[in-house]
Amino acid sequence: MTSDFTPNEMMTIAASRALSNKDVCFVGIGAPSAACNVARLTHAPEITLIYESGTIGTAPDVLPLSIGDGELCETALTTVAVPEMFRYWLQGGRISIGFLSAAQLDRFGNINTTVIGDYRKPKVRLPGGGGAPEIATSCGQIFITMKQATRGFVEKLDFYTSFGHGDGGDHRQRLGLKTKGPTLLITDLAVWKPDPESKEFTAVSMHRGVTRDMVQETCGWKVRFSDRLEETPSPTELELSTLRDLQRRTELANGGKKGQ
Amino acid sequence: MTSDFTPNEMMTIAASRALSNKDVCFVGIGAPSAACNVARLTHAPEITLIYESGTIGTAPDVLPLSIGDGELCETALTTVAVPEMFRYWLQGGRISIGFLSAAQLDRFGNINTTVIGDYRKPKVRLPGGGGAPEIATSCGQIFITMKQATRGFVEKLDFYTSFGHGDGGDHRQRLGLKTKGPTLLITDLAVWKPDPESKEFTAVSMHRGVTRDMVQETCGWKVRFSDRLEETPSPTELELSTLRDLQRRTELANGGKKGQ
Amino acid sequence: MAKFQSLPEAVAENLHDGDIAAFEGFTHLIPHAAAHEAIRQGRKDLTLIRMTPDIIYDQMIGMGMAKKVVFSYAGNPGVGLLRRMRDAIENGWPRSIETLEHSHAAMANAYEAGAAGLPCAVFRGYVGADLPKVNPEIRSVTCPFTGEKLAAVPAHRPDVALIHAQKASRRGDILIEGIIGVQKEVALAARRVVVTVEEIVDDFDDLHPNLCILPHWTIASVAHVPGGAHPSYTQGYYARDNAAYLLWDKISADRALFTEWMQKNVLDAGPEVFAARVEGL
Amino acid sequence: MAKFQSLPEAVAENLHDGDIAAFEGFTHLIPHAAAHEAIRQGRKDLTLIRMTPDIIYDQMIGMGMAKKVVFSYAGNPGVGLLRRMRDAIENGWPRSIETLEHSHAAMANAYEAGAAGLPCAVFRGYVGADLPKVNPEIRSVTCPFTGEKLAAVPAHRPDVALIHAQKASRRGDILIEGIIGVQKEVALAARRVVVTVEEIVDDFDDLHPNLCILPHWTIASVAHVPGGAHPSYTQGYYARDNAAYLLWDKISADRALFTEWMQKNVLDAGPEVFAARVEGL
Repeated sequence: MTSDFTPNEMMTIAASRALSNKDVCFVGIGAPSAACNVARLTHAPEITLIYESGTIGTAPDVLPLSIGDGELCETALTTVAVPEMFRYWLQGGRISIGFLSAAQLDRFGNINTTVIGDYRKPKVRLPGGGGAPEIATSCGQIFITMKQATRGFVEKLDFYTSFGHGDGGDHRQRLGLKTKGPTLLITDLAVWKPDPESKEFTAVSMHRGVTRDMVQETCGWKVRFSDRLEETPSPTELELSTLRDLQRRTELANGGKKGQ
Repeated sequence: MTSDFTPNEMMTIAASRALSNKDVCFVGIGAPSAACNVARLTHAPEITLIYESGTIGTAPDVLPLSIGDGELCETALTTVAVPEMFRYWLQGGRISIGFLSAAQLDRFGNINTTVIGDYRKPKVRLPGGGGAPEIATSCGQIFITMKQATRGFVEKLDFYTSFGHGDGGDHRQRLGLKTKGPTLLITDLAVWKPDPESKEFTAVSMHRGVTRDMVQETCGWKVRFSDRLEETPSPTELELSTLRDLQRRTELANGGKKGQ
Repeated sequence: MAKFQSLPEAVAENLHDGDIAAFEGFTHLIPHAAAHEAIRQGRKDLTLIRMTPDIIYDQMIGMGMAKKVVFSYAGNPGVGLLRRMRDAIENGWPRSIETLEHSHAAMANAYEAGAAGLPCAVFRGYVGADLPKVNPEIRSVTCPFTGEKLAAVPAHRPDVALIHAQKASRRGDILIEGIIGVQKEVALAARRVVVTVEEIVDDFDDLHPNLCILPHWTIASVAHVPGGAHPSYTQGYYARDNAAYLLWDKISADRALFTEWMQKNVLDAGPEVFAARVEGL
Repeated sequence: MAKFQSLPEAVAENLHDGDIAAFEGFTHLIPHAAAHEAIRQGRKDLTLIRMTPDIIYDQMIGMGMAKKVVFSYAGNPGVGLLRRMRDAIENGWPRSIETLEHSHAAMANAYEAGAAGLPCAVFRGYVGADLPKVNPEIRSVTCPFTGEKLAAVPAHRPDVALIHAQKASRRGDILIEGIIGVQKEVALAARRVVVTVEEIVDDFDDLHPNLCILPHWTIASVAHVPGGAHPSYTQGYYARDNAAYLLWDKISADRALFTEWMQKNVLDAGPEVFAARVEGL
């Protein structure tokens, strides 16, 4: 254990721990990419990482800045066309874990990355869903990583970009979905899991130094805490050094010559 | 012109003449393959030959014995998966000419290669359609090569494996088809084209030495002859030597070492 | 997660009586060794899917292993008819078989839909053809934008796919080159995949990024069987044994000759004979 | 039948006012030079299709060329939002644009269906999502075997596709390597295809048989524009200019700065500037 880490580092490392050698992950840019690669470089060397650009089984030495960086293709087992990626690999049910993030998230793991305000007269036009609508329903399970803030953790979404547990309970099953949906939410403050029945996200562990008030103040709905609320194990030296080395290599690669 | 050629050679060479540099041909084994390659080696060096095994732009030095011979792949511009072949290239409308042959053919160019007798209690179970049902409807036009015999040139098919002009007239348009269907029938005795209105095959030229009686005796329906019935120009020295060289190379390749 | 096994182990573990099985390979890479192993193990009541049933299904049907055959072209490519399959259909010898017949386009699309996890394939097909009258699994959907009626067939989802390929890496990743046919699709459509390979190499690190590769976690079993496609061929290793295809036309024409040939060349042989069969090809 | 032309000629001949156009490339091989030429030629009322509108559509929208944008992810990849596209949507500057929004899966399937000559694409998508409520082109078909309701979207059939690739042969065949995205599909879905390439080589005779190649008879025009993907990248030639993507966030944040930058770097430039831009990358 080490005493010196940031909430962001804790979030990334907590996410990496949830991954195993047998997982096939659909990786997004940012925290998911860092988490997956930390897992690959520590306890899960056999994990399969897939980016939606078509790169299967990548092992990037530095974190990509886009989902289609050359590094991903160069280190991949194979690179397929994007229609094949979405048809055979995602829709085909071959991805065990998909990572998603959100502009707005509700207590049931539903996600909005499309628009703030009315769709036709938006206050803020966000990038949109990209791969998320089908990642949310086709992957075996969904992990969400996101920094807590009341702006993002909302009582009600402005737009359902991708479906989590809907209104909770058996809503997924009622829509014919056979995948598990969001099973893990990892923030800069806590680790959350859905209640087995209601599917409402419940804080199951808080990171070191975090209080219940801090979790509640950054969340727009009334937080449920687990009866057996734990402290998230802090990053180990290995986890932290692996993450930091990865980030340093990434910075060096990007600074080393113009723009790469 | 040369005086010494077989009916089969005339059939193949007459078919080759109907092809041009700008054609993209879906080639079958046997006479179509020989015709397409004679065209490529004489007047149409830029013709594109496609075999349903996925080989695009092949230029085989010897005639393949199957549609998936290694020679086709080795000389192709590119080789694609079979689902892509049927989806992007055939169904995508990129083939100008498809070659078909038949066990039974009727006057409207409908084809049976499935069964003689009842489908459920067949007298003879033939190989079936393979690519033909969709070749018949997706290619810009269809050329049919076939030796004449009353057993094959029938009044009524036992089974419609692939659709030609149906009952004739505008039957194709009524089914929503936008392609031309059979536009040419080349036999060992004659060249036939569909009547512009009725779509019934009409003999437009007979090969040298062939009589109307010979054409009628080998055909199970009452033959219509064009008012301007011509003699098919006999093979030129170049055409004949090209075909024979191709066949000699093919025999050598197959005899040269065991089974190749 | 690919296991490296002997072919008898791989087939015993993955192919069971009553399975829906697809032995694929489009002219190229036909898994003859795997089919012969299945014959030796005496599997029965199989539903056999394959675009071109070819010699391997003629043999399996002739040995009475098939309950049903799903196919699109039942010929001996470049030679003629499949005589054992015809004998089963026309005379019920050695048993009657059910057939479900498609076009190539339908079969290719059905594999594609299986790989894509869809319940059915949608394509423009069978217009004016009689097959929809005799195959109840050919139906249609209507395009909700244009109103065009399109053909629909159920996705192929075999219990097991058996294919032959050029190379496996030591991790069990599979490389398929040349005429790749429907190999990727049938593998991704199947619940279990058995692959025989010509060669096992350390890794695929220096390959072009866009080749046809099946990752090890899509494969159940890999068996090293050099020559395992004979008399079909493996691009880069050996050529098609056209003489064997011609010979099959004679062997398969006679029940007694067929039975004798199968005893000698399949039942009394093993996967190791294939390497010798491709010498000089 | 591919014509070799200068980029101004190729764009003038193939891209017209009011066209449905798709400039594609998934992070890799984005046809920046072709987009800049279209901007210089002042095309207008375009319907622009693209999975990730990216800098090129931000520029074209900011220059008032787009009537409608069909897309699935309107972000500056790895950086943030597309500020010119937002300004058009939120404030109608310099003109209001219509948007038709899909998911990536829908867009990829729509290109695939276009290449396959189908009127629509069928896939499992949009379950529980709100997009079908705001996009009337998201409909459904019912599987005639299982009863499952599947999503359907119209096939993309652009009037013209503009893509960038590594190599053309002297015949005009096109080689695309690495992250091939939807390049093949958009080319085969379009009525006309314009390709900019890094290099022209004699032939493709020594290539692996299974690479991503578009035959010359599928291509309308080929233009030799080294560096033509910058600040996107071309695998094997130059790396992605991430600094330029970051810089765009600043340039596009301000209408005046944007206008000035476009004048200097696009309107007053030509395709020949791209080669210098990728030096050292």
